[in-house]
This record gives sequence, structure tokens and C-alpha cells, in this order.
Amino acid sequence: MARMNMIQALNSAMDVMMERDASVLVLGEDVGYFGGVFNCTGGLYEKYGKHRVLDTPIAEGGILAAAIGMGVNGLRPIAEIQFADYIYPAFDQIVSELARLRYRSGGDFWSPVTVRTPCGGGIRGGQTHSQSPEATFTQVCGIKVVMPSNPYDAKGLLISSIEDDDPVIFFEPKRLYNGPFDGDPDKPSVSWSAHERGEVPEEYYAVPIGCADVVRSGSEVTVLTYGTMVHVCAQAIERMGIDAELIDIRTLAPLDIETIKTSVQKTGRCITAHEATRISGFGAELSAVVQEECFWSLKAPIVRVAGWDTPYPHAFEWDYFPGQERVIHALEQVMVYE
Amino acid sequence: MARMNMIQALNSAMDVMMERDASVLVLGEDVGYFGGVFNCTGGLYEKYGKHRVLDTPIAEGGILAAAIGMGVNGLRPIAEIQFADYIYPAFDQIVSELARLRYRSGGDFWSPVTVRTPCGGGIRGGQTHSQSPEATFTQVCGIKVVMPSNPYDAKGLLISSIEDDDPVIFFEPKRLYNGPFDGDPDKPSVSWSAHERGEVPEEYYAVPIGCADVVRSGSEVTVLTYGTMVHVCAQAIERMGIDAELIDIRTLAPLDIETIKTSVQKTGRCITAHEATRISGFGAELSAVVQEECFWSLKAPIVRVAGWDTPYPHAFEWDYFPGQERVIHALEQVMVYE
Amino acid sequence: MSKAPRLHIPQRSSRPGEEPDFSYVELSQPGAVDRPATDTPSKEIESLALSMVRVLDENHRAVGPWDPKLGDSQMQHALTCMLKTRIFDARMLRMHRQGKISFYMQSLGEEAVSVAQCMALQSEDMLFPSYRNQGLHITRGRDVVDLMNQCLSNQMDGCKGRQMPIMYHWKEGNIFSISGNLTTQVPQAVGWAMASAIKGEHPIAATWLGDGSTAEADFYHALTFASVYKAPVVLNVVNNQWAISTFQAFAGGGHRPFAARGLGFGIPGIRVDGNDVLAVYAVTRWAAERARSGVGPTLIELVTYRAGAHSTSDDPSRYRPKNEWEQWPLGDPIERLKQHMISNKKWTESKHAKLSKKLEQEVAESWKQAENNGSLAHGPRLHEDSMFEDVYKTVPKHLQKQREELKRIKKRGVSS
Amino acid sequence: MSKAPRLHIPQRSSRPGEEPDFSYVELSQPGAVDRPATDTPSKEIESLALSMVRVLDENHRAVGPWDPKLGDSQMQHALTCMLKTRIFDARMLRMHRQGKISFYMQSLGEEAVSVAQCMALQSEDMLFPSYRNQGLHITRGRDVVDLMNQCLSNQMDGCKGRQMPIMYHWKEGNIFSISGNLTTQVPQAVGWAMASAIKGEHPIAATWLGDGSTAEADFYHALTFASVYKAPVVLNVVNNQWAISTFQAFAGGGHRPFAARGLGFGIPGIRVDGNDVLAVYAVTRWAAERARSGVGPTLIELVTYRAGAHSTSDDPSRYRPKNEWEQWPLGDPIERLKQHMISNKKWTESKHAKLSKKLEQEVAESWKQAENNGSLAHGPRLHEDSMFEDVYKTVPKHLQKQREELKRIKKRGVSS
Ligand SMILES: Cc1ncc(C[n+]2csc(CCOP(=O)(O)OP(=O)(O)O)c2C)c(N)n1
Ligand SMILES: Cc1ncc(C[n+]2csc(CCOP(=O)(O)OP(=O)(O)O)c2C)c(N)n1
Ligand SMILES: [Mg+2]
Ligand SMILES: [Mg+2]
Repeated sequence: MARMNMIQALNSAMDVMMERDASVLVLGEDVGYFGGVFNCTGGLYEKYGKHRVLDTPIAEGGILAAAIGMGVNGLRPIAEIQFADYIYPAFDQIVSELARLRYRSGGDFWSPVTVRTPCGGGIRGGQTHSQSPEATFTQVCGIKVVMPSNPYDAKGLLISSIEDDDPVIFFEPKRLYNGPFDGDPDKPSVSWSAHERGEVPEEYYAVPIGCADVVRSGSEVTVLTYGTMVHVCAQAIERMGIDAELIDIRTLAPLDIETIKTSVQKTGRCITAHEATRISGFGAELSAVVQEECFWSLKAPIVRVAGWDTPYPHAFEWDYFPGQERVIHALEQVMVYE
Repeated sequence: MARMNMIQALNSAMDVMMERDASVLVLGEDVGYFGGVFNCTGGLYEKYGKHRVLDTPIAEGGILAAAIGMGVNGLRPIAEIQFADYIYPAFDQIVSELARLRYRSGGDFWSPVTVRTPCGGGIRGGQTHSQSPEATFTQVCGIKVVMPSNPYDAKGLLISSIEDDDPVIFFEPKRLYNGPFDGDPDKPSVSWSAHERGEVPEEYYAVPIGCADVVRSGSEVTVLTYGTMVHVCAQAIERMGIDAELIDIRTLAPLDIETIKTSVQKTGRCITAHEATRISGFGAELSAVVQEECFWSLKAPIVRVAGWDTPYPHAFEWDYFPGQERVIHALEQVMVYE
Repeated sequence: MSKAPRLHIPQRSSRPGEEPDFSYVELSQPGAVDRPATDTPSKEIESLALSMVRVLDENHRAVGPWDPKLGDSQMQHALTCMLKTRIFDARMLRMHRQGKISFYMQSLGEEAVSVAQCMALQSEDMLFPSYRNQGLHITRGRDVVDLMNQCLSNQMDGCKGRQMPIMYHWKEGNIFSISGNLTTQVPQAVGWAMASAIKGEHPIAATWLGDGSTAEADFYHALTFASVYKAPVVLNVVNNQWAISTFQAFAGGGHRPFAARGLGFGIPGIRVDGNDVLAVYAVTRWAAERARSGVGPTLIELVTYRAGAHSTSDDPSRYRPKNEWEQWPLGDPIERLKQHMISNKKWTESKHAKLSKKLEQEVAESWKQAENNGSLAHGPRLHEDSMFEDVYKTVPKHLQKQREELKRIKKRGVSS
Repeated sequence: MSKAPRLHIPQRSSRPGEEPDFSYVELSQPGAVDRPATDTPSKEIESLALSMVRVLDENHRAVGPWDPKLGDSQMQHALTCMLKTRIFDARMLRMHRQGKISFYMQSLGEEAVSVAQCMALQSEDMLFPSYRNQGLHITRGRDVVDLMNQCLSNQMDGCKGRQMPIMYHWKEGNIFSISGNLTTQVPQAVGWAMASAIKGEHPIAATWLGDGSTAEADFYHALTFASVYKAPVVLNVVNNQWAISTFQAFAGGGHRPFAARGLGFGIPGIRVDGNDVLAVYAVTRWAAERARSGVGPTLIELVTYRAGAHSTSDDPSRYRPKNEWEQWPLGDPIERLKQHMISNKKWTESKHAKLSKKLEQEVAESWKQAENNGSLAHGPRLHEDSMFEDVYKTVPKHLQKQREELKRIKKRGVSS
């Protein structure tokens, strides 16, 4: 066991997999000699060489297309998109190609690409370094969508993603790279070393895709969330002193409906929380599923906490970010009803 | 008043607006000399000339980018994307640029582009001529999303879209181009001439963006739908002999929540229906909104009718398409409860 | 101040009702273009993109340095494959008219492209075709029954009913799956080729796209990645003059040949008479050798003419003169090869007629077999359960549930 | 069978700890390149893309046909604008180090690009810049207080606090808004130019992108549309050798100059010494005249060097020798113009020092003014209500509701 922050955990996942499997390779903008703008691929170029850690042209669509072709030819590419905000130029290759290839070829061709990309705000990145476009990908059948909230899960889930024969879009909440973040920008930042999920085995292990994690069990209300908001919600629950069940969704697609159902049937109340905008955000799907599966258990309307339906504004970052107050507000709303 | 099918109505909308406003122009693949693969722009090239009806290179991203630039320079471009399945190469220009320009420039720059694109299945188009990607665009703040279900609305809404200073993605359910379609592929096809909404004024008129249409009022259950499914649901309601209130959403963003709320508070039951896949489809947002706004009125869980979460398969089109049986099945599900 | 300039809108020189006009097509004399060594630096061979490699002259002789000197059996093979492709296309078009298949796209007039290029490549090379390359399958020896099964969406359809007709793939034959989205396969081919080089393996990749499709961003991605990493790939632009109703100048072909599109990256381009089997074969061999020996990628422009409609949904008489093909300066690839063989005394009209007839019969026979496997309209076809497979490697819970739901609804027995 | 070839991976010739090596940069002699008439057909001027237009020679003289023969006041203006840009950058970097602004990107070493190009264009021409073109604003006479306001996200910020620092725009000055997404502005500029021609108006468009950004699909869209419609636009690739840590060969610059990227479309390219104000001015005038007179688009490659870090988040010592700039063969644009003016007796060291000092003071003064308008850290700043504006032209109901919700939550008075 070692202490790792999220960057180190992700790096370790790639390192372990490149060591085990010669077909694993990494490609992306600045990922090679430089080790990536967040240093997630640091050291891999030196260790595995220029043929397995490829610096690429700045062309996200080209990166994805090349990765797909490599995957068809037996490699297991990990493609880094420097910021999730820049994944859109690759949208067609992901949606029309990566996700559809196995289906349209009757199972004969497929490409096990993992797309890693940092998402979310809280780093003063303004509207083009803060987005959380995960919901869009959850509507695309044929791909899996993962977002870890801590180093342990990050490594285990990334290993599972690399090993998965289906394509995975792997979102990394960049605000969590160096430490957990509870939504209060005025507090001194904390490191992962104090957090139990900052303990990460150095060797191979897998956290399965498709399983949500009950971070805190409770009886009064279920909080469905993922990524940075896991920590924000945990702190809000703490502050309110409410006996909430906190579920880290971790895999958005395919969704672990059982765990959600079991929880809400028990608590009878539910809020969802994410940083992404609200309208057609993943909270909508969660809300729809919960009311479908647990309608008769619900004692109050499900409340969605989300980023406002505006771009992520640089100066108003902390008015935009759905912090503890907004979570508490939502919890209060659902607790009002007997 | 004239009898028009949807193609003629759309054509008439563009004709009327090009006549009234010299800044309106049309661009897209095959839209010029040929008049478009569905003939929606037929005759405009002859009438308004090659400088206002532009054939373009086959580059959806380029079409959108050029349209944005034209819009910034005072024109009002109507860009046709030949099939909604091919809108993805333009995704970055739509999401990162068209939708964000006004915001990021503090209101100083904006581009009033209308994107017209045929969507939906039922024409044996297979997985790449049948998609309904509307939900994805509803999560993008800064654009409006419209989908008419009949010639009258098509013309009135297209005129409003062209006049709107915000960008609009205008989806045209291609299965409805030549006549209403109730979901039964074995029935002989009907034309719009028998339908009351096939009566279309030849001159200018507008149907406002942002207003849902109560197609049929009823007391027992609310059916929220749009596009082709409006006709499928109408027939399913008819067949069941149920007193359902049928709402044609028409504008998905911004959503007319008032009309929905009023209806569900009255009926206490709700189903949503669309052709798009279910997970994170627009039905999720509708369901979430309804349970937020009408929780205490609901007598049964909201049921979502949707395409299966697979690509649109050519041979199994009619097992895939959410036809009357699936709507009836959903209505039965919500009516079971007292 | 002077009058502001107006926008330039490319204009097709001939439209319906007018005389066909192909004066814009620049030709070279057969035999006139040099054949540089395959390792010549790209800067020194830029002129290949601007001229046109041709081997067959007006007298049906093979002339010049690009003559591949094909043996008799190779020529016969080329002729047979082209003829078979044409006969296959014609049959499938008839079947579409009879309502037996829902859609079709023929390659009439362009058969030399797929046939000669396929012959010039090796069987382990991976092919990433567009939708108008059925000749690749036929030349690699695929049973046309397989192709028909796909078009019929029957129980033997390799796409399991999920794709429209003509969206073939052939894993064992190393032919990739066709997407409905134009040009996406082109940078994928480059990625495939990169992987081959990364693994230190010999196979190269080849890919095809139309003149119109060159405008898609993916073509640029392909050029960029191929150039930067010198990927072992052959990029083929089939310039058949038309993209549905839009002619090639709308993709930028009005100013410079498509073969020149890669010069700015140091990717040599070579323009070839696409209806001259010998020239197409020679040029492809040359490009494949460049790739295989590590010199790098090549962009080939094959100049040809789309003699038929774009697809069965198209009516070209609305946008071009009906008799354009007759005036096409590069003729018919089958006819040209046939005349060459005849003038070399390797072939006769009667042999040709016999071959034609034999292939007609073969294809008719295949059709019967394919129809026995079922059809979209009349079955038997695959069970709709299969619709939920292959979205993921294993069927996830939510799709199992949806499969059950469909079953339940169908069981209710109400008309669906 | 021979050994299969390996993938080619571009290698930077010098890395940290090594001697800088710029032997790969191909130069022409000052004055050596011909200046063709602006209406010369593109085929005849392809060589311009491969050579390098230079006017200033080693002895600080202006030589050859491209000498724009700028008047004294123009030269002084160029010098002043470049100097002001550099002083502005230096000040802002200091302010970032002091934590007063959250981010910054300087244009150190590339000032000639924005300044000379802006001077060569007309004020009604529309400019679509990248993030390293602050010199355009300064040259068009914008009050730097405006730029500082934007970087401070204060109440006078034209972006209303919504964008990171340096994402300027200036509607009245005809300078377009900067997106965080690379290259998106380039085809938009082409669309803007097309509209100008459609409306029969005179203004042309000009746009800038980096060497690395040329790999994005949008650059290709721009080339295609500009070529097909002969749009009145000037496309400028600022090749400063680096894209964050990745050097220009990864965008395909290793085989052919970026100026050649459009030749395959018939878009003439012209490569210019980007640190030679006179050459940059002359080349831009030439390209603008081509656009304005309806001849068509031009692609200019400006060869320069990114002397500073990519941004305040970057540390270039991790990927390149620290002293590279000193070895850069094209020197410092400010120093070169200054020496030219001094050797022409139009300028002196003491005048220069005085000008420097005056500009320093001006900029310092501006900074005080800007800080008075508030800052992100200490306010006053815009009210957060404004966050909900300009998503749409008018605030729709759901955003009104969200605005109210934010108000309610803030009122509760709990720490947020
Ligand atoms: C991304 C995308 N955009 C548009 C289309 C619609 N479309 C299908 S074929 C075609 C024309 C292609 O022309 P070309 O590339 O010249 O190939 P050809 O048909 O001549 O072989 C178009 C526009 C598509 N399939 N995919
Ligand atoms: C679409 C997109 N991809 C990636 C990035 C991240 N990024 C910002 S600047 C940059 C390098 C650009 O280099 P270049 O075009 O050479 O411009 P320079 O910084 O040298 O002026 C990258 C990769 C981005 N902003 N947008
Ligand atoms: Mg074509
Ligand atoms: Mg650069």
C-alpha cells in the first residue's frame, strides 16, 4: 500500500497495465515527453518508449480515429483528451464509430479504447476548462461512462476500463487530482494522504465497472452523486447532521440500478447532485429511474442539485458551483415532508 | 390557405423569410441547384440565386462554422444538415461556439443561425439515417431546440426560428414529411391533405417558440411527446378509448413547463414518449420535471416510452420503433393504479 | 472605392439539357509520366499529383514506364472481377426495382478502382472501404451470396440485420466495416497502419473515399497523422466527379487535383486514370511498396466517373445531362481492358460473351441461394432478440430487460 | 521477408540540458524572394510557400522587392505598439505572480506578428484572433485599461466575468471574441468573409492560429471553404515552433512548411520571417490586396519563436533548453526594427529608452485605473446575477428561477 493522490493513482494504473500487457499504449496531446499537462502520464514515455506513449497532433477527432484503428488492429489504446471541454471535436468518432462498431459489424469488429479526460470546475478554468459533459455520453449506447471520486477507485476503475473490451469514457474530476474537495474554496486545501481512499495498492487490482459505492449508509434520505460532488455532499450531510445514505454512482453507464433502488426504497427520499448543468443532465436520468423504481416508497419529490444552466463562468465560479449550501437546501426540501 | 405537406411548408417558410429579409440565406449539402435530398429547398436557388442558396462542401463542421461567421456579419443563415445522424461532425461548432458566443462576449457578438435537420426513423434508413439526437442538444445552454409534428407548426416554427436572434436546432421528423404516420407500417400511407394541420397559410405567420400544444385535452392521463410520436400516441389513445390529454411539446428547449404542469396536476398520471433511446433521452428530463412540479398530484409512476437503447437496426425497424402497442402498454401501466 | 468583389460560386459547365462538357478534366498522354523509384523524396515527385498516369493508349496498347506487365491470367482475373462486379450490381439493382431489397448503390463505371487496387495489395493488408467498393470483396474472392445475404438482411446477414444494404464487412478477408458516416474510416485506417508499425508487423492499410468526402475533417486527420508518423497506408480518393448532386469543384477540386491535397504535408500524391486497369494496378503497387518499405503514405487520386445514380434514392437526370457518361473522356474500364486483351490476341469477343454469360448464371444462382436464406420482406430472418446483442460485448441488464419487454409486448398478440 | 518498418516518431533535436539546435529552420537570404503581382495565378507562386520573405538584412538594412518603404511615423508606430505589447505583457505577468490575476499568456518574441499585420489591414477589416494576439488590440488603439479590466474580471470586464483572462474581444474595434477551443475561429472568419462578399461589401477578414492548432479539423474547414468560394480572407499561421510541450513537427511541420498546407486547394501560401516587421507588413498588405480585389484567400506562415512559457500554468524548462531563444536565428523583432531605425538615423538609443519609460508609466497608470475598477479577488466586481444573462438574448423563465434560487440561498447567510 502506498499513499497516492489521484494523479499518481491514474499513473500507476497505466503503468501496471502497460507492464502486464504489451498491447496497451497511451496517446494524446503533450502526454509523451512532457507527461501530460496534469502529469498523469509522467514517466511512462521514459519507461515504455516513444512507440507506446505517443505525443499527437492537436486534433481530438484524429486522436480518437487513430485509437479506434489501433484497437481494431489488436492494441488497447488509452487516449487522453486534455480537457473534457475539448472532447467535442472527437464526438463523431466516439458516437458514430467507437460506440457503434461492434453492433454494426455483427460483433466482428470492435475497439477497446479508453478515453481519459479531466472534467469539472473549481480551478478557475472558466467556461472552457470546467465542463462536465458526461450526460451526453450516457445517452450513447455502446460505450460505458465512468467517473471516480478518489485515488483508490480511480486506479481500480481505470484498470477495469483498460481491460474492458467495450469502449469507456473515463472522466477525471480535475479538482480532485490533488486532494478531496468539499466545495468550500476558502478552506485550506487538503491532500489525499489523510483520506482513507488515498491508500492505494501499488500492484494490479480492479474496481468493477457497473457498481455504485455506498459511501455512507443512512436511513433518512438517499444522496445520488459522483465525482467532486461526493465530497461536497458528504460534508453537507455532516453539517446538517442528517442520517443520509450517500451513494457514489462511479459508473454512470451501465447504471447500478439495484443499489439505488435498495437505498431509496429504504429511505423514501432522494436527491441527486452533479456539477454539470441541470437540464438533461444525468440527474434527470437518475430522477426518472428512481421514480420508476421506487415511486411507492417516495415521501417527497426528488430534488436535483446541479450547475446552473449557463456556461461555467470564470468570475462567478463559486456562485455557479453547486456547493454545500445548495446541497443542504435540497436536503431540507426533501426532509420538510413527513 | 393551401394544402401543404411538411416539405412544402418548410419550403414556404424559407421562401417567405427570404422574400421579407435579404439577410436570410440557405446553405448545405445539395441544397442549391438540386434543392436538397428531400427537396425542402427546391426552387429557392432559381428564385434567390446562387449567392443566397449555397451548395457546400460535405463538411458539417465547416457548414456550421461558416454559418456562424456569416451570422456575426449580419446574415441570418439557415444551415441544413442532410441527416441528423451527420450533425456530430458539427458538434463542437454548435456546442462550444454557436451556443456560447453571446455569453462569452458579454452579449457583444451573437449569431442567429438556424440548423435544420431531418431526424427519426421509419424509413428503413438503418442506424445512420434514423437517429433522434435531440436530447443532447437540450443540455446545451444557449441554443433552442424545436421539433414540429405537422406542416402548420413546421412553417410557423421555422419562421420563428429564423427570426430568433438565438440559435435554434430545428429537427424535422422525416417520416412525417409526406404525411402523418401513426406507427403502423402496414397501413397505407396517408397524405397531409386530409389532416387539419395540413392547411397552411401561404403567407407569413409565426408559431411561437417555447409553447407546447395541447393536441387533445383529456382528464385521465397526460401524454408528453413530440415529433412522429404525436401521431402514434394519438392513435394509441384512440384505440384504447382513454380520455388522455395529449401534449405536443414542440419546443424542447426552453421547455413550456406551465402547460405540462397544468395538465399533470389535472390528470395525475403521465407518460412520456419519443423515438430516441431511453437512457438520458429527453423523456428523462420530462419525467424529472413532472415529478418535481406535480409530485403530490401523481397517482402512478411516470412511464417512459422510447426507442430501445441500441442503435436503430435496419431489419428490426418495427420492433425497434416505439409503436402504438408500446404506448398502450405504458398507458395501461399508469392506469392500473387507482 | 472600387466595386467589392462577389463570392465565387463554382458552376458546373453542363447541366440537364446541355451538351456534356468535360473540358475541365486535365489528361496526360498515355505513357508520358515518369515512374520514379519508390523511395524518391516527396519533394521531388510533386508533379505526379498534377499529371495523370495512363498506360493504355487509344490503340489499346500498354505503353510507358508504368506498364505493370501483367500476365495473362492476371489480366483475365481483372477482367473477370470487373465484369462480375458489374453483373452483380445490375442484378441487385433489378432486385431493388422488384422490391426485394430496400436500397442499393452500384459502382458502374468505376469497377477498375476496386478490382485493380485489390489485386495490387496483399491479402493480409487491411482494407477500409467506402460504400462503392464492392469490387474489393469480389476480387478478394468473397462468395457473392454473402454480399446478397447482407443486402437482403436475412438470417445469414453478417451485419445481423442492423445495417442498410451494401454496408458489408468481411473480417476473415480483412475488409473493414462500412459506416454510414462519410470518411470516418480514413483516419481509422491510418491508426490501423500505425498499430501495424508499432507492433513491427508487415501488413499495411488501404482506404477509399469519394471526391466529395475529401471535405470532411476526417480526411485531414488522416493526412495529418499519416504524415507525422509516416504511417504505412495508401489513401485513395475516388474522384468520380460527383457527390450526389454536387460536382467535385465543391470539394475544392476546381483549383487543384485531389492528389495534391497532401503535398503540403509532404505526402506524395499521384493522379491516375481510374478507368485504366493497368495504370491503377501499377500506381497502387508503387504506393504499397512505399508503405511496406517504410517510406511513408501515398495519396492516390483515381479519376473516374460515376456512371449510375448515386443510389437507388437518387435521380441524376435532375442535375446532369443524361448522356454524360458517353462523353466521359476516360471511357469504360471493362471495355478498355477487353480491347487491350483482344488486340494482344489474349481474348476474343466470343470468349468475352461466354464469360459474361457464365458470370450472369453464377450470380443468378447465388441470388437464388441467398433468397433461400431469407429476405427482409418475407423472411425467414434473424430473430429480433438479436437486436439487443453486440451493443456491448455481453448484454447488460437494462438491455436484457428491454428484450423481455419487447417479448411481452409481442406476446400480447395485438398487431404491432 | 524483410524487417517490417517501425513507426516514425518526430524527435526534437534539442531537449533540456542540450545545446539549442535550430538547424531545421530553413531561411532565405533577405531580399532574395521575388514579389509577384497580387493577381498572379496560385499555380505560379507556389514557391513562396517554401522560401521565406525577409526584408531586414544582417546590417539592419531593408532590402529587396518586399521592402514596404514604411514612412517614419509608421515605423515609430510599429515600434511603439510592439514595445507597448511587451511592456503590457511583462506587467500582467508580474500581476499574475502577485496573485492579482488568475492566469496569463504573453506574446514575448512574437510581437511583430500582431502589430505589423494589424497595421497592414484596414480598420473595418474583421479580425479573428487566437489568444496570443493582444498586439492587435493595442495596435488598433484600444485602451489597455480595457484589456486589464478583462484580465481582472472586474465590473468593467467586457466579458462580464465569464471568461478567463486574455479572452478579449472588441466589437467596436472589429476584433472577434476568443474561444478557449483552438482553431474554431478560423472557419468562422471564412464565413464572415463569405458574408462580406455575398453582401457586396469591402471589408475582408483575417484570422490567426498557432502551428499546433493547424492540426485541428477547423483549419481544414477554413481552407476548403476559402478555396471553394474564394473568400476574401487572410489566414495566418503563427509558427512559434511550440504548442505547449509539443514542437511543430507534431503538427506536420517536419516535412513541409505550414504555408504549403493550402497549395493542394490552390490557396497560395507565403512564408515570412515573423520577426521582421517590414516583411510581415509587406506580405500582409499583399495578401489583403489579393482578398480585397477578389483574387482569393492567402495563407501566411509567420515564422517566429515563443520566447516565454506557453501560459502561467506552464514550465518550458521541462521540455526545451532554457537558452533557446538566444539562439533563435530570427532574433527579437523589437530589437531588429530598432536597429534598423537607428541605422537609418531615424531613432536613437536614448529616444528608445525614453519611449520605453513613457510606455512603462502609461501601462502602470492604466493598471492603477483598472484595479480601481475592481478585481476578481477583492472586488468590486459584477453582481452574480449577471451570470444568468446573455445565455439567451433575454433571460428565459428557467434561468430567472435559478437566479432567484441563488438569491435565496445566498440570503440564508450561511457561509458559501
Ligand atoms: C457525415 C456525412 N455527411 C453526409 C452524408 C450524406 N451523403 C452520403 S453519400 C454523399 C455524397 C458522397 O460523395 P463522394 O464522397 O464523392 O462519394 P461517391 O458517392 O461519389 O462515391 C453524401 C453527402 C453522409 N453519409 N455522411
Ligand atoms: C480543442 C482544443 N484542444 C486542446 C486545447 C489545449 N491547448 C491550449 S493551447 C494548446 C497549444 C496550442 O499551440 P499553438 O497552436 O502552436 O499555439 P501557441 O500556444 O504556440 O500560440 C493546447 C493543446 C484547446 N485549448 N482546445
Ligand atoms: Mg464522388
Ligand atoms: Mg505554437
